[in-house]
Order: sequence, then structure tokens, then C-alpha cells
Amino acid sequence: MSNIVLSLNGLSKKFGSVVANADVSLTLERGEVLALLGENGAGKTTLMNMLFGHYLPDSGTIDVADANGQLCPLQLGHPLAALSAGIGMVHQHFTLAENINALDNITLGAEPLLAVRRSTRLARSKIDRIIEKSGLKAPLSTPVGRLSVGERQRVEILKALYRDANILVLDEPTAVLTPQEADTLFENIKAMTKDGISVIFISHKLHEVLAFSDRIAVLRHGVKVGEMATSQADEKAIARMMVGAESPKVERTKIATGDPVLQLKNISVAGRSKRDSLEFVSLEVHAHEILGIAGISGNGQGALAQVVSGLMTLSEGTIQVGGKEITKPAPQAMISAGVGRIPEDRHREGIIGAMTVAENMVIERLEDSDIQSRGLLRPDAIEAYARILEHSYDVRGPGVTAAARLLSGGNIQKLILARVFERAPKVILASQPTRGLDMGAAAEVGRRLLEARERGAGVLLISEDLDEILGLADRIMIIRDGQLVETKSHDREAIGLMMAGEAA
Amino acid sequence: AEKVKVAAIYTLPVEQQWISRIHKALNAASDRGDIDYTFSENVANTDYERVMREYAEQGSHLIVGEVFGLERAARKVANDYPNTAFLMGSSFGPVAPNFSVFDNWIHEPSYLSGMVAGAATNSNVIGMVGGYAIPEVNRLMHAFMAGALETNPEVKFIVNFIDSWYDPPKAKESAFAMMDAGADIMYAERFGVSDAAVERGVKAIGNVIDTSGDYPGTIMASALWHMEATIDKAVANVAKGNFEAADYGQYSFMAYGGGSLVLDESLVPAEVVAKVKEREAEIMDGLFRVNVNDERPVSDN
Amino acid sequence: MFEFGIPVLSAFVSLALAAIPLLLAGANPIAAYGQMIKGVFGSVFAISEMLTRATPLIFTGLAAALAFRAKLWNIGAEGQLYLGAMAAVAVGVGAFDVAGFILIPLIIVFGAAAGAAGMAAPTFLKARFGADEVVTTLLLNFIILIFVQMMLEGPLQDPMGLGWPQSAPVLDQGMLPRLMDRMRVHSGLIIALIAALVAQFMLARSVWGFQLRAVGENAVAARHAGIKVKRSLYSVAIISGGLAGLAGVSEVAGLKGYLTADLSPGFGYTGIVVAMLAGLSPIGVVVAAIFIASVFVGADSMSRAMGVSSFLADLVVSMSLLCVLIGGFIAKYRIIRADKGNTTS
Amino acid sequence: MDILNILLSESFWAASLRIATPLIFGVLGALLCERAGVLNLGIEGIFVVGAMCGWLAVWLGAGLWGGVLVAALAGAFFGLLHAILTVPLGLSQHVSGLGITLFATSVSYFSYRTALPNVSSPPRIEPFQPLDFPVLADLPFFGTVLFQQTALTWLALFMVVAVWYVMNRTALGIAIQAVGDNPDSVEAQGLSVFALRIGAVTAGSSLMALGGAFLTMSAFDAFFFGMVNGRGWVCIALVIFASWRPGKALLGALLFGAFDALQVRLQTQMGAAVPGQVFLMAPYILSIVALVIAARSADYPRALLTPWFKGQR
Ligand SMILES: Nc1ncnc2c1ncn2[C@@H]1O[C@H](COP(=O)(O)OP(=O)(O)OP(=O)(O)O)[C@@H](O)[C@H]1O
Ligand SMILES: Nc1ncnc2c1ncn2[C@@H]1O[C@H](COP(=O)(O)OP(=O)(O)OP(=O)(O)O)[C@@H](O)[C@H]1O
Ligand SMILES: [Mg+2]
Ligand SMILES: [Mg+2]
Repeated sequence: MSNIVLSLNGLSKKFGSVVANADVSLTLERGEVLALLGENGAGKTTLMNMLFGHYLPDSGTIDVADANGQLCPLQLGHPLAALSAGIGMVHQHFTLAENINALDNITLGAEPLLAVRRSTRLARSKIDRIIEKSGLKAPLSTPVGRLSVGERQRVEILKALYRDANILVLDEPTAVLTPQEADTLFENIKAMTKDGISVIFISHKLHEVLAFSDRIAVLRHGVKVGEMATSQADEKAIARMMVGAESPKVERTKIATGDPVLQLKNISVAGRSKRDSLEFVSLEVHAHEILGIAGISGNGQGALAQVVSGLMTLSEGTIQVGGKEITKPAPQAMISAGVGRIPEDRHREGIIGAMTVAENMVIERLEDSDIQSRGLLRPDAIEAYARILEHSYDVRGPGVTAAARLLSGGNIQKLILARVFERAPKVILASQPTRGLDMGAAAEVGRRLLEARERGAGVLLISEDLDEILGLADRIMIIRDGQLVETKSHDREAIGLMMAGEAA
Repeated sequence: AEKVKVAAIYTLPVEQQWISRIHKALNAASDRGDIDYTFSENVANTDYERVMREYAEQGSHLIVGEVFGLERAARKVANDYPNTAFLMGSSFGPVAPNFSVFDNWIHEPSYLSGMVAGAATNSNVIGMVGGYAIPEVNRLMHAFMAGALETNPEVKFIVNFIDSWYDPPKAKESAFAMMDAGADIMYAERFGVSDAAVERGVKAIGNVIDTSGDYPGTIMASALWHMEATIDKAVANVAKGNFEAADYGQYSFMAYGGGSLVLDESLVPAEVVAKVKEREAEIMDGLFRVNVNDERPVSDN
Repeated sequence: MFEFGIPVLSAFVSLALAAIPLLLAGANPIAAYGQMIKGVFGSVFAISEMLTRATPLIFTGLAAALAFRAKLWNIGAEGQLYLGAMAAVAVGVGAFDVAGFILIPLIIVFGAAAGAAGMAAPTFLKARFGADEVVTTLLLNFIILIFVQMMLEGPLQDPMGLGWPQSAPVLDQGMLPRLMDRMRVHSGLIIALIAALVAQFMLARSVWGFQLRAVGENAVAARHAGIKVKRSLYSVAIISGGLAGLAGVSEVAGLKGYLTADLSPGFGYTGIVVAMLAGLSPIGVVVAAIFIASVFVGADSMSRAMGVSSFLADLVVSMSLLCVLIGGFIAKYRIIRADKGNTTS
Repeated sequence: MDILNILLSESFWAASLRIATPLIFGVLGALLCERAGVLNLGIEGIFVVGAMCGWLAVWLGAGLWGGVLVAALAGAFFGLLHAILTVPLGLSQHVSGLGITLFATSVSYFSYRTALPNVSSPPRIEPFQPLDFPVLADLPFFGTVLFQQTALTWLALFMVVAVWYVMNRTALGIAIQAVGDNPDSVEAQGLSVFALRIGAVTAGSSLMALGGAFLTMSAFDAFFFGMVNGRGWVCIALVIFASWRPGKALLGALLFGAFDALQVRLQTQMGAAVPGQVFLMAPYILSIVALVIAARSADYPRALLTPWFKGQR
């Protein structure tokens, strides 16, 4: 009897022309914690989704140990088969129904559908036991829609534990947890492995990986590029393995900052939850300056970006652009005041996928007379303009008359950069501008932002990637619980602590 | 001789009371071998003119139908096909040379059925459920009311229109509401009313068709419409080649056999039967004229 | 190739399926198909009738297509049609006894305005209170139809109409001219075609159309890009309602001459089907309206010639609709697959 | 007799419940479909099919309950068709629904006419009779209102409880609620999104068909063209009024029935003084008002109208 409980054999998956996974093989031992690493889009989630039956692999097989420890082939493409084989999965994007309570979400599918009566007593006591053991507290009787993100994350984990999984897959389980919560979670997981449970977890936080995993596997562009014991790994080596090369350094020159171009004074907005609220936030961005906003996801970054984009009504405070107050903040008002916005979610907010690349390039310029005359568009002029932008911003894709959704993530971002930078804005809001981009594309974004700074623009850079902030920002502020604090320090450790809410 | 080719166009399905009478008369003529009969039912208003023209183009000799919603258009079609005979249910007059009209002029038997109802009510409240308040309906209701008032000057009427030709459940509800308000005789202009009467054990008066077989012991009397006289006359004229624009309305009168009263003598007291027979004879002899009133009838308060 | 082949194929499949009810009713399907074609294309009269029936469908189809483009689910074209028709008779029967070249535009403007108001109201309820427009427009259809009956027994009733619930006729000079002698096809068709062309042009070439498409495809991104989403919705609501109102104008002032409560055999609802068949393209609406009208007029005429129940026509229309829908799915599926094979990264 | 008198009368409430019965079936059916995330505009046609098939079965010799079963099966068939078009094929729920209404209606009419070509008055069946409850029927108020209704009205009331129970107290109902909110949540728990949705739409449609069957087998005893007369559409509005809850669905249907019953009674009294149409419009206007008030808080099934495909994000 071997100690192997799971074996992925040569799994491949393509989405159209995107190779998400190519011939990936992986094994997992009993009681082991395996960390799966890779850049955004490397194919980690896809691999796990095949394991759990959400996706049907194009080729490859999966074997899972049965009760006797014998490896048996798993029926592919059926979550039910995976569940019955003892695989539990915590999804990166929550798979919770918001109109029913946590208890029902947890027991969903675990009890016979056609039973006339349903007793929740046993289920509840089982969940209580799991909560007690794992420390993952969540209200069981409240509709999930009313839970906080952290609570939802815990319900998502409880779901997997409830099914008595002996192989637990956690896809970025700590992305929205506080550091303390994350630590507790991992300690509990560690404890569970003592009972023979095996864990695969995906995380972008290297310290977690180093602290809690036994082994590390790295994916790059859908291919498994390496595996090592955690004890032998260090951050540098992992990073090199993930990106395939040392990250190119972006050069920044020192320039004297100019007058303030963007001023927020005592801004408060009431969002639907704490996540999208701000409390008396003030900041100033000057010409020739990049102000970096660091923070753990879900601390008000979204609300701040929305305010500067003109998408939120302020309950308090004022915005000034170039010294002039924006009395009625609206997207149009911000655009004409000279604010260029790079939105966080480029697919949802940045482009209109069904419209052409050219149309997306001019969408913020519909008033301009080279785009339209008397309410009628000038298609030739638009196309010509788009071709120039396509060339100068190196937007690669099926051409400017093709639908924008056909572009890859990096090229969609270039399209947005082209749209924003071409208008030479006074202020640039860049919200998570390199999320999901590969090294080259990310470096390009950085270069453009620095270029704009040199030209005299002020940049507000909101990012959860501390390295990005450290590399680009002249000044750094930290956002936490909807409040901003300035820090003079450019020390990784200190800033990290401040982000977590501990005094630096 | 060549059989007369007759096409009929109905705006409602052939089960509808009114249309069923025309359909029946035409089927009878067809069974006798006098005519070749085709028909289209449930023809929407917008399509009616096309269907008329199609039948005309196909060489129908006589086109029968009802043009209440499209009087002008129908006359235009007739004008375009002068060699085709048109016999149409209409509130307006005929147009030379080929557009004749008819209507359900059964106000006479309706009056007689009203006499039965007036004599029968104990509560002195009669309920009347109609489809739409159009002249064809109003006129019969007024005749009925006049007849009822003759035998019982105390009687009061409750009138309601359900704004549909075809919603028996609704007609039934309407009838129930009237019975709740005291009506003990129902004038059943629509399907559904008699059913309500049966359920509550009150009596009903029928209209246009004879449904006493379906509701034994409930229908005291019915004013019947017979289209045979009208149809046979028109077919004969077409066959002889002397069809002219005329008002065939009179062929619905009792004297021509176009209207009649049927009584259930087990439900109607003999002296009332006698009184009704007497009036009936007077009408047949032209000694009694039933008033025509096309106004919308309203409830007494 | 796909865009054309599959709809045509599904039309044929639906005809083949129509053989089932025909056989059940004891008719010879082959002969029936012949009659069907004759019934639509067999004579100038047949073609005129088909176009006459297509006319209101083009208007209501455009109404649905434009609104749906902005993801504004206007299910209320039926009611808006009646509003337009009511307005047309309100101004057309003698309120303004003026020359035709004034009266006709008046009728058109009032009719369109009434229809527009009929869609603006639910759009307001949606924008202001978040009331689902599918339901409000659907309910408004009933309210408006009852209102029409009320008007036809009240202020709009023809004093010369012997008590029938119908309006007085539109003045002769207010009637849209017929296109051919003795034929029913009228200049409402021309207006409908122009409307389709203008809609097509405006969607593709105007800033308004650009914004409308943006709002419909991704309202979040449109708003982010500074497009006034609500304004865009109101504008399309008004145009959509106006087009549906024009359907009523065209039926009253082009065809019947007066208003009855059974003016429309569900043109508003069929318009939705037309719009979806057309893939929400205005020019496509013309094609789809002609397709639906042909199937209906052909099947209706065939049922008469074959002596089967005239309910067959609706049955054949509904079967073609379902077939074309499924065909559209197959076509889309193949395009998506082809798409996926062609992307670059 | 004034309005108050009407409102206090037993017969008014009995009528309200009678008029509401088909709506209760319809709203419950629409509720099931929409809870699972599928809008079913086929409802109007499914009413017609239920009315026709149930009646025809009885006319051909099946028992009354046999007819009810046939109606339910016929409704289920058209519901299944709608489900296949909208769930695995993911076609527009609006268009498919309208198509189903047109198809179901024309199939019913065509088959009725083909089966009975030569009737001049509609053939009748022996319909459901009011149930005879010996003692209860003599109770003062409820005796008339409740205990003189037919078995189908009782079935409708039972269905309210049954649907409530299934939706809130069984695993199946919870799964249906979940699939209408976030299909991924049931997929991730090993349940089939397609099966749940198809099942819910099919079951919901058979309930709708019972609403139609009530018209021909209880409210009346024959089938007429056009007798459904918009009752199906009303249910689509009522289900929103009811915020997708069975109890409120009953309330909404009763309210609608009460308005209709009141309308008939007021009209018989006031005659032409107030146009009857004002009363006819009232329930529709009220529904819109209720919708506007409820819209803010209306918790739509979040996945309503959104098709779901495996492996697509
Ligand atoms: N359902 C899908 N349809 C099309 N493309 C997909 C699908 N799922 C994943 N992809 C593509 O496959 C690639 C790998 O995606 P995957 O989600 O596995 O990445 P990941 O490593 O989990 O990234 P992240 O760290 O951002 O979660 C990406 O290019 C993505 O766009
Ligand atoms: N959900 C999806 N549906 C359809 N096509 C998709 C989907 N996700 C990605 N694609 C397509 O797959 C291709 C690659 O997308 P992806 O964003 O994963 O590229 P990438 O390799 O990460 O490129 P880049 O480095 O520029 O981000 C693109 O053409 C994109 O349109
Ligand atoms: Mg992932
Ligand atoms: Mg990418």
C-alpha cells in the first residue's frame, strides 16, 4: 500500500486557443500539504476544477485512493463523483446560494433530495463540532447574502469539511481573510492533516506557503515547471520558477513634484458593507507624482476608486481636480476634468466586449468632433484613430474591427491604457493595473505610468501587490477599514504590518 | 343545376351561439345537397377582408358572414366583386347590387320569454348577463324586459356585461353575484349563466339556442333564432340568379319562422302559457308589435 | 454561410413538421404546401395581403428590437399599439378637419407620442423604483386594452355606430394612401421600411446608437465610460413605444379606418418573436416580419383550400418559430466554436 | 347593499376563492419555475392545454381525476419543452415562453377542432361538484366560503401548503432555491443544475395546467376557445407581488379574485353609472402599485433569466 491518495495524470485543458493546462501530472500523499503556485492565469484553478469535475479534461486521467488506499480511476466531469471519492473543494469564487442560510448551503446535496422530511438537528450538531475543532465561526441561520465576505469564506470551507473530505482543495482560501484568521485556518488545517487528511492549497502569499506547506508545485502558462520540498525552497527561487525569469526592474528617475492635481478632502461614502465604505478620507496627488495606496483586498480600495471615477455619490467631503471642485461627481465630469481611469475589473468595467476594439477606444471621446459630427459617428476617422493607437500601444489581436472580448487579458489592458493615456490626462487613477498580467505586460504598464508622471500627471495607484507599489510609488498610503494612513517608510515588513492593522 | 357554392366567414368559433345558428342552417342546406359549404372560423378582424376576397376569388357564389366590426371594408369588397352574392350580419343597410344584410331579429320571442320570466319571479328581481352591450344584445334584452313588465309591473332588473363572448366561468360568477343580490330568474344570454342557475336551483330563460336538454328543469323558455328561412331564401335567390341587395332581417321574424319561442310547460303555469300563446298569435298576425330599443340596458335601483 | 443556411434550413424543417397536423386532419401535405405558396406568392393580391400583415409586425418588431438592444424588456408593444391607435382616432376623426398633408403628420405624431408615453411610464418605474419592466409592461397591456373598451363605449364611440363599441372613422384625408388599386397594402408599409432603415443606420452610425449598444451590452462599463445610462434608456423607451404606437396608427389610419377593441390579433407579442428571430437587427426585423406574415397568410389560405381547421395557421407559425429558434441556437453555437478557434492572444 | 355589505357577505368570499383557484395553481407553478431561475411565459398556453386536455380526457371517458392527471401531464410536456429550450439550450426565456404559449394554444385549438369537427354547441362533461362536508358546511361563515367548494379548490389550497413545505422544509426545495440564486452552488455540491431546473419547470408547468383544468372541469363543464382569457399572464405578475412565496401567492390570488368578485357585484348595482372597466382595471393597477412598492425589497431569484452552462465562467 502506497501512501499516495491522489494522482493527476497528464491533464490537459484548452479553452478555445488558450492552453490552460498542458499535460500536468501531480501526486499527493496522505497527510501532506501541497501548495500550488503560479502567476494569475497560470492554470491553477483550471487544474483543480478538473479534479473536482467542474471541467472535463481534454485528456488525462485522475486516480483517487479508495477506503483501502487502493488508487482507482475517478469519473471525470462529475462533481458528485469527486465528492463521493472524498474530495472537497473550497472555490476561489464562492459557490454559495445567497438566499438560503449557511446551514442549508453546507448540507445542500449531502442529504437525499426526495426525502419528505428533513432533520437539520444532526447536521447542525455535526457542523458545530467542525466549527469547534476548526475555529471557523459562521452564523448558520442567517441567509448567506447577509454574511460578510470573511464569513462566506468560512462557510465555503465548512462546506468542504462537512462532506468528510480526506482530500481538501483550497483555492486562495485566505484572499479575504485577515492575517489572524488565515493563521488560525492554517493551524487548523495542519491539525487535520494529523488525522490523515491531505490538502492542496493555492495561494499568492508566499509567507503562507513557506510556513504551512510541505511541498510546492509551480505552474507556468499551464505547464508544471517545478516541484520542491518547502524546506528547500526560498522566496527567490519560487519567484523565478513562477515567472521564468528575474522580474525586469523598472527604472524611475527623481523629479520634483508640482502642484496638487487631485485633492480629496474628508470624503465619506456609505457602501453596502464596510468593504465599500470610506470614512473621512483625505489625500493629495501632485503633478509628477505617483501616490501608491497599499492594503489588503476589501478595505475600501473599491470605494476609493469609484469615488475618483465619479461612480459614487459622496455623503461627505469634496473632490478637486486641478484646483477646481467637482460639484457633481459623475464619470463624464471626471473625464472632462482630465481624470483618466484604469478600472480594477477590466472585463466588467473597462470594456464592452461585444463592441469593437475601435469603438472601445473612442468610447470616452464621443463628444469630440473628430469622432462625430452632429450626432453621427465618423467611422473612417474612428478606425484610423484606432489603428494609430493599436500600433503605438502594441495592442495585439484580431484587429480594431473585431470584438474587444476576443482580446486576451493583457491586450485588453493595453486597449484601456491607450484610451486613457492618449488623452494626456492630468490625473490617472490606476486600480490594480497589473492584476492578471504577465511580466512583460506588467512592466509595460509600469513604464507608461512613469512616463505619465514625467510628463506632469499625478497618478493614484491602488494595488494589492506591495512590490508594485514599492517599485512605482513616490509616496505610499495604507488603506484599512476605509481609512487612509500615510507612511514614510518604504520597508516591506513595516508596511505589511500596517496593512494587517498592527502598529508599525 | 350547379350546386350553389357557399362560403361562410365567422369571427368566432362555430360553437358560439349566434354563429352556430348560421352554421346549422348552412349545414342543413349542405346535407340536403343544395349547396357546397366551406367556412373559416375565428377569423381575426384584420384578416376578415382577406378571407372575403379569397373566397370571392375562389369563385364562391354566396358569401355569408358577419361584418359588425368592419362594415365599410366589407362593402368595399362586395363592390369589387359584383358577381358574388354577399349575405352579412350587419347593423346597417344593404348596398346594391349584391350586398345583403341580416340580423338576429328575435325581439319577438324574447318579449314572450320575458312574459314567462315576469310571471315566474317571486323576488321580483331578474338577473341578465350579456356579452357586450351591442345593439344585437341590447335589443333582445329590452324586449325581454318589456315582456316581463307586462306580466309583472313590479319586476326589477340587474344587468351586467362581461365584456367577452366567451368566458363561461366569468358569466357564471356574474350570475352568482346577481343571485346573491336577489335575482331568482336568470336571463342567459351567455354560456355559463344557466350553469349557475342549476347550481343555485333557480330558473333561467334561454336565448338564441335551445339548451333545455342540457339543463332539464331549469330552462323555462327560450327565444330561438332560426337562420334556415334567411339562408334558404338567399340560396334560392342565388340559384335562380336573382340575388339582390336586400335586408333579410325580416326572415328572422316569427312570422317567417326565423324566430320562435319554446316553453317547458312543466315549469310554466298553465295560465301563463295561455297568456303567452295569446300574445304569440297576435304577433304572428301582425296585431302586436314589439318595440325595438338598441340602447344599453341598465340595472334598476 | 451559417447566418443564412441554418434559418432557411429550420424554416424547411418546420414545414416538414407541419405535415403532422395536416396528416392528422386528413389532408395531403404535398398539395398543402403548393396551396401555401400560392396563398402567399400566387398573385398580386396574395403578396399584397402578406405585406399588409407584415406591416404592423415590422413596427412592433422594431419596437422590441431597439428596446431589447438596450436590455429594456418591452413586452408592452401590444398596449402601446392600442395607445397609438387611440391617439390616431382621437385626432383623426374630426378634431382637426384640415388638409391631408397636415392631418396625416398630426395623426402620426400623436400616435407615436401616445405609444411613447406608454413605454416611458414603465421605464420611469424601472429607473426610479426598480419595478421590473417585463411585468409592468405586460400588465399595462391589459389595462390599456380595458381602457380602450371603456373609451369605445364612451368618448371615442362612433355616434353613428348604432351602439357598437367602435370609434368613428378617420377622416378620408387622414387615411394613409393605399399603394395599389383594390389592394389593401398601404403606405404604412413604406413608413415601416423607412423606420427600419433609419433604425439600422442610427444604431450603427449615430452616437445615440453607439451609446444604446454600449448600455445594452455592458451597462456598468458604459456608465464608467461616462455614458448617461438612464438618459439612454429613456430615449430608447420613447422610440420603442413610439414605433409600437405607429403600428396602431398604421392599422387604424392605413387599414381599417376606425378603432375596435380587436384591432390587433397580438401584433405586439408577435413583434417580440419577430425581433428575436431577427437577432435584434432592424433590417432583420423586416425579413423576419415578412417570414412570419408569409407563414401565417400562406398557412391560413392553405387551411381554407384544404378544408382543414383554420387554427392550423397559428400552429404552423408557432412551429416555425420554435424551429427557427432552435436553428438559431445551432448557428450561434457553431459561430462561437468557430470564434474560439480564431482568437489570438 | 353597499360595498361593506358585499365585503361582509359569505357568497362574496366564496366567489373570491372560486375565482382565485385557477390563479393559485398558476402562481404556484410560475413560482416553482422562477425559483429555479426560469421565467415561463408559456403559462398562458399551458393553461389552455390544461383546460383542453383535462376536459377532453373526461369527455372521452376518463374519470374526473383521470382528466386532472391528463391535464397535469400535458402541462408537464409543454413545460419540459420550454425547459429543454431554455435550460440546456439556453435560449431566450422570453421568446421561448411566448413561442410555447403560441404553440400550446394552437395545438389545443387545432386538436380540439380536429377531434370535434362538427359540433355546434360545445359538448359537456359532468364537472367536479362542491364537496359535501356534512357538518362543516353548516358553519356560519366558513361553511359557505370554504366547505362548498369543489375538490380542485381544495387541491389548490393543499398545493399552497405542499409547495411551501417542499420549498422550505425539504432538501429538494432548498436545492431549487439555490439553483435559482447561484447555479454554481448546487453544481459544486454534486447536484445537477439541469435536472433541478428542468424538473422544477416541468412540475411548475403541470401546476399551471391544473389552473386551466379547473376552468373546464370545475368552474365550467365545457371547453371554449379563448376561455383562458389572460388568466395565465396575471399569474406572472402575481408571482412578483408574492415575492416568490407560496403564502403570499395565495394572498395575491385571493386579492385578485376578490377584486374580480367585487367588480361583478358593484357593476350589477351601479349599472352604467361607473364604467365597469374601471373595476376590471383595478386589480392590474393594484398589481403594478404593489410591484412598485415591493420592488426595492423584492428578492429576485438572482439567476432568473440567466442560462447556466457547465464549465463556463
Ligand atoms: N471557463 C473558461 N473559459 C475560457 N477560458 C478559461 C476558462 N477558465 C479558465 N480559462 C482560461 O484559462 C487560463 C487559466 O485560468 P485559471 O483560472 O486556471 O488561472 P489561475 O492560475 O487560477 O489564475 P488566478 O491566480 O488568477 O486565479 C486563463 O487564461 C483563463 O482565461
Ligand atoms: N471566458 C472566456 N470565454 C471565451 N474566450 C476566452 C475566455 N477567457 C479567455 N478567452 C480567450 O482566450 C484568449 C487568451 O486569454 P487570456 O486572458 O487567458 O490570455 P493570456 O494568455 O493570459 O494573455 P495576456 O498575457 O495578454 O493576459 C483570449 O483570446 C481570450 O479572448
Ligand atoms: Mg485561480
Ligand atoms: Mg491573462
